[in-house]
Amino acid sequence: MINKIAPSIESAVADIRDGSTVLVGGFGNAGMPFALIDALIAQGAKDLVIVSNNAGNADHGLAALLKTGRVRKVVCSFPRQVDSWVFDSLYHAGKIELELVPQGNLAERMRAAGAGIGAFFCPTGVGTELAGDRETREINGRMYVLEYPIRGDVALIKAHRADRWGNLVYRKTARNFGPIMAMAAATTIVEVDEVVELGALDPENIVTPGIYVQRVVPMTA
Amino acid sequence: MINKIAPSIESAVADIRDGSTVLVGGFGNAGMPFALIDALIAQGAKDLVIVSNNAGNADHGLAALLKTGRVRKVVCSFPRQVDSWVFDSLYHAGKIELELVPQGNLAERMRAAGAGIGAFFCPTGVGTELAGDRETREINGRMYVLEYPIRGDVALIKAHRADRWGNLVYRKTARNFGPIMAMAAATTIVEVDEVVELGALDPENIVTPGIYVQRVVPMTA
Amino acid sequence: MQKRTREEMAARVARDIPDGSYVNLGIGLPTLVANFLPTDREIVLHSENGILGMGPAPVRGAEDYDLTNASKKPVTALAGAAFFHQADSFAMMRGGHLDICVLGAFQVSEKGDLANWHTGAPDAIPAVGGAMDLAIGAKKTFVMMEHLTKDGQSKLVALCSYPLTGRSCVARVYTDLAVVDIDAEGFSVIEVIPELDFAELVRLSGVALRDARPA
Amino acid sequence: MQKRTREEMAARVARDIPDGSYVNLGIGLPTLVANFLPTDREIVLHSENGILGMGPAPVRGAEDYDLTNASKKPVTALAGAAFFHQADSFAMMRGGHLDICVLGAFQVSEKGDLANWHTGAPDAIPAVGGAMDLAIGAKKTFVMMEHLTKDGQSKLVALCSYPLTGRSCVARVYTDLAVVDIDAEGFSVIEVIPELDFAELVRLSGVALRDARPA
Repeated sequence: MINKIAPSIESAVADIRDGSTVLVGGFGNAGMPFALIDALIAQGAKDLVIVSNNAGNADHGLAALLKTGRVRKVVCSFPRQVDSWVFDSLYHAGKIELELVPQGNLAERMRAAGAGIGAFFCPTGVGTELAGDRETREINGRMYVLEYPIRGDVALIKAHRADRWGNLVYRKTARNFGPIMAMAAATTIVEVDEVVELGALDPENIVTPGIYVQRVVPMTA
Repeated sequence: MINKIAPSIESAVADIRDGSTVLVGGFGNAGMPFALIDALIAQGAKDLVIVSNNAGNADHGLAALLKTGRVRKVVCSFPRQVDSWVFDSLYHAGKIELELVPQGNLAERMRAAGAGIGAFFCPTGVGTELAGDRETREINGRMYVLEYPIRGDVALIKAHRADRWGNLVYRKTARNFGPIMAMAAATTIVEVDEVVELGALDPENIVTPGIYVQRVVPMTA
Repeated sequence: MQKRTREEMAARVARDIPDGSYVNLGIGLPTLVANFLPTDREIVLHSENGILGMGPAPVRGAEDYDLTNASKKPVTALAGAAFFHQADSFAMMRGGHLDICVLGAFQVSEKGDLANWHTGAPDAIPAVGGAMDLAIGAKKTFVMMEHLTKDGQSKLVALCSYPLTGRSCVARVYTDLAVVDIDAEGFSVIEVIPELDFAELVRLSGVALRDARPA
Repeated sequence: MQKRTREEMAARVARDIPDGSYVNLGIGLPTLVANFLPTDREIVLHSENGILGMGPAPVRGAEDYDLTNASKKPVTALAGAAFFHQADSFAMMRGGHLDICVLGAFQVSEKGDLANWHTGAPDAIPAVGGAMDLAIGAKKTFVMMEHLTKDGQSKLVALCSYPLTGRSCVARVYTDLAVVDIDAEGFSVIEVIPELDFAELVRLSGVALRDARPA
């Protein structure tokens, strides 16, 4: 029988290893898996590479993880925010590495990892410093930059409802990076508002099929 | 006001020009836009390139269009079926060109067209004759073939329900190529079982947002 | 000389957005445009964090922090709205499906190059978000910005000195002094505010401008 | 010598599919495997036309032609099923998310090359469908085929003479005579049917085979 509901949040994150690349869902706080991040902080893995759209807000969630000093590098599109003081001070102190990636490239590169694409010619960033020294090519009169997949060892994401097969639906714009991070990571761990019976989610409306999900942690437990 | 509901099926297909590349939805008969194909036959455009998973079944739908002799070329993954006699005889008579594309490449190449990707390194078909003389590259120890987008001038697809903004939901596996063909075509024309009020489709469950749809033809009219 | 206010600039941009358009309004100044969209037009707003058919801010007390815009502020969803994930959202932008995006800018060059993401200051933390995707993705990219910096430098330039967001991507610039189209031959002024004559606009701008105002 | 029937082959394959696996059963012979999946295991079937959690054929009269499998035959959806479009469906396959796919074959080479889509006959209409995507996409690709062609040629070969479907992609072959693993050193036999001795299997196969049967 397939039962992806984790016995506890501690067990769900227990095997995350030092040096892992961890994809963390959310656009700001919407879709941020706060409980899983807290569990990762308690678990203690270090030397992490975090891939997320932002680099933490205020002192909770991703910001709290950064504050532990266990994050070596952040790959994100928009670190600088009014309340990103934790990241800002680590960055200015030279204590964290930043790889800045345009938001659409971040999304498409994770989708590519999930879909088995080896690399793709991308229209975004051509002629900008974020294209770095990457290969470029003109195709049909337009310039493109070659971009590579971003894979995660682990994805920590938040969804609204799940069943025991790991099928997921999200809530409004909190969906954001969840579905593509689930595709891109070897192990996807999801915190959900609610677990429902198998069959309760309409097969027409499932956003992330369970094949992409390894562990589900209900917040109602 | 946005109202994509076409006044008639004839008007919906009226501007399809000779020589167009037409993406036609469906996997066999599931998702096949029979009414739109009949309207295209009546409209008379010729010298067409058809992109579809199959090359027509029995004597109706895509097979009926092929029978008119107005299709110059078929781009598909699986032409040969027990009831594909129309295509078979045109092919053996040298009256139609075939470009055979693995099904996943067909899907991903249309998705790439819709998503602005210039080309992508694809794992499927490496070392086979369907890779032809395309560029190959080893990335992280794996070989890939470079594949290019497939764009349509027009897509003819079938969905289950639509609203006047062109938002679409599909029915079961009849969804198949609809959503990606809608992304890949300059003009997407959809036949639907039913038109519902704006707001009647749950925003969480819309599969094809209206931005990809130009004209909706209700079958209930 | 009465420069256009931010609201007047927003209203001027809004006037040029046709009925039925799919539009992304960038963070900052362009957000104001939403307040001035003509009520007799149905315009579908896209927000890159995953919604088409974005509505105005909710009434106080009705905020839902799972329904936010690109600035992470609560919004609403109109009838006809759709939610989608980030790869789908950026496919819409990068695939050329949006009719118009409106962006703020530090500088716009006569080739249509846009600089709006980074001042290049060595101690500044860079942040790009969806700016580079938006700049090159929409069918038309409009820029909305003050014509001059606080110390009087023109933001219309021959060549951007700030790091680029996108190359040859800006179609039109709306400033507090003028409306300027960009084509293969460079800047072409289609509108100047009253009380400002064309020669003075050229002097303030410090770049070559063609006078393309309707007679 | 009593060769394995098609049903016995299907049952043998089914035995090797673990509880909780995501599996695609190719058209033709592999379809039979579904009938022999152990009832105490929960195995999620993928069909490339856009469903995970595919169930058996519906009872007569309950056919829904919007719910079909890759062979375009009506099927059902289990509780827990999900529908998706073609790019999403093939992302699952090509992205390495399926645990196992089972395919038919014309030939399999000792390097694990697979030929199953085209005989190469000049008048044949070629058709490939999802075969090339499946062959290279799953974590493990199993082949299920008769060991010999109708005229007694071995389908295990040193080098495929038919056009390839995928290179170095087959992990294991189930035939009516044996079960054969493929690794860097070639074919390695892990099971032979009763009444057939290993030397005779080698003779029939006409290729190098290692005997890797448990003692």
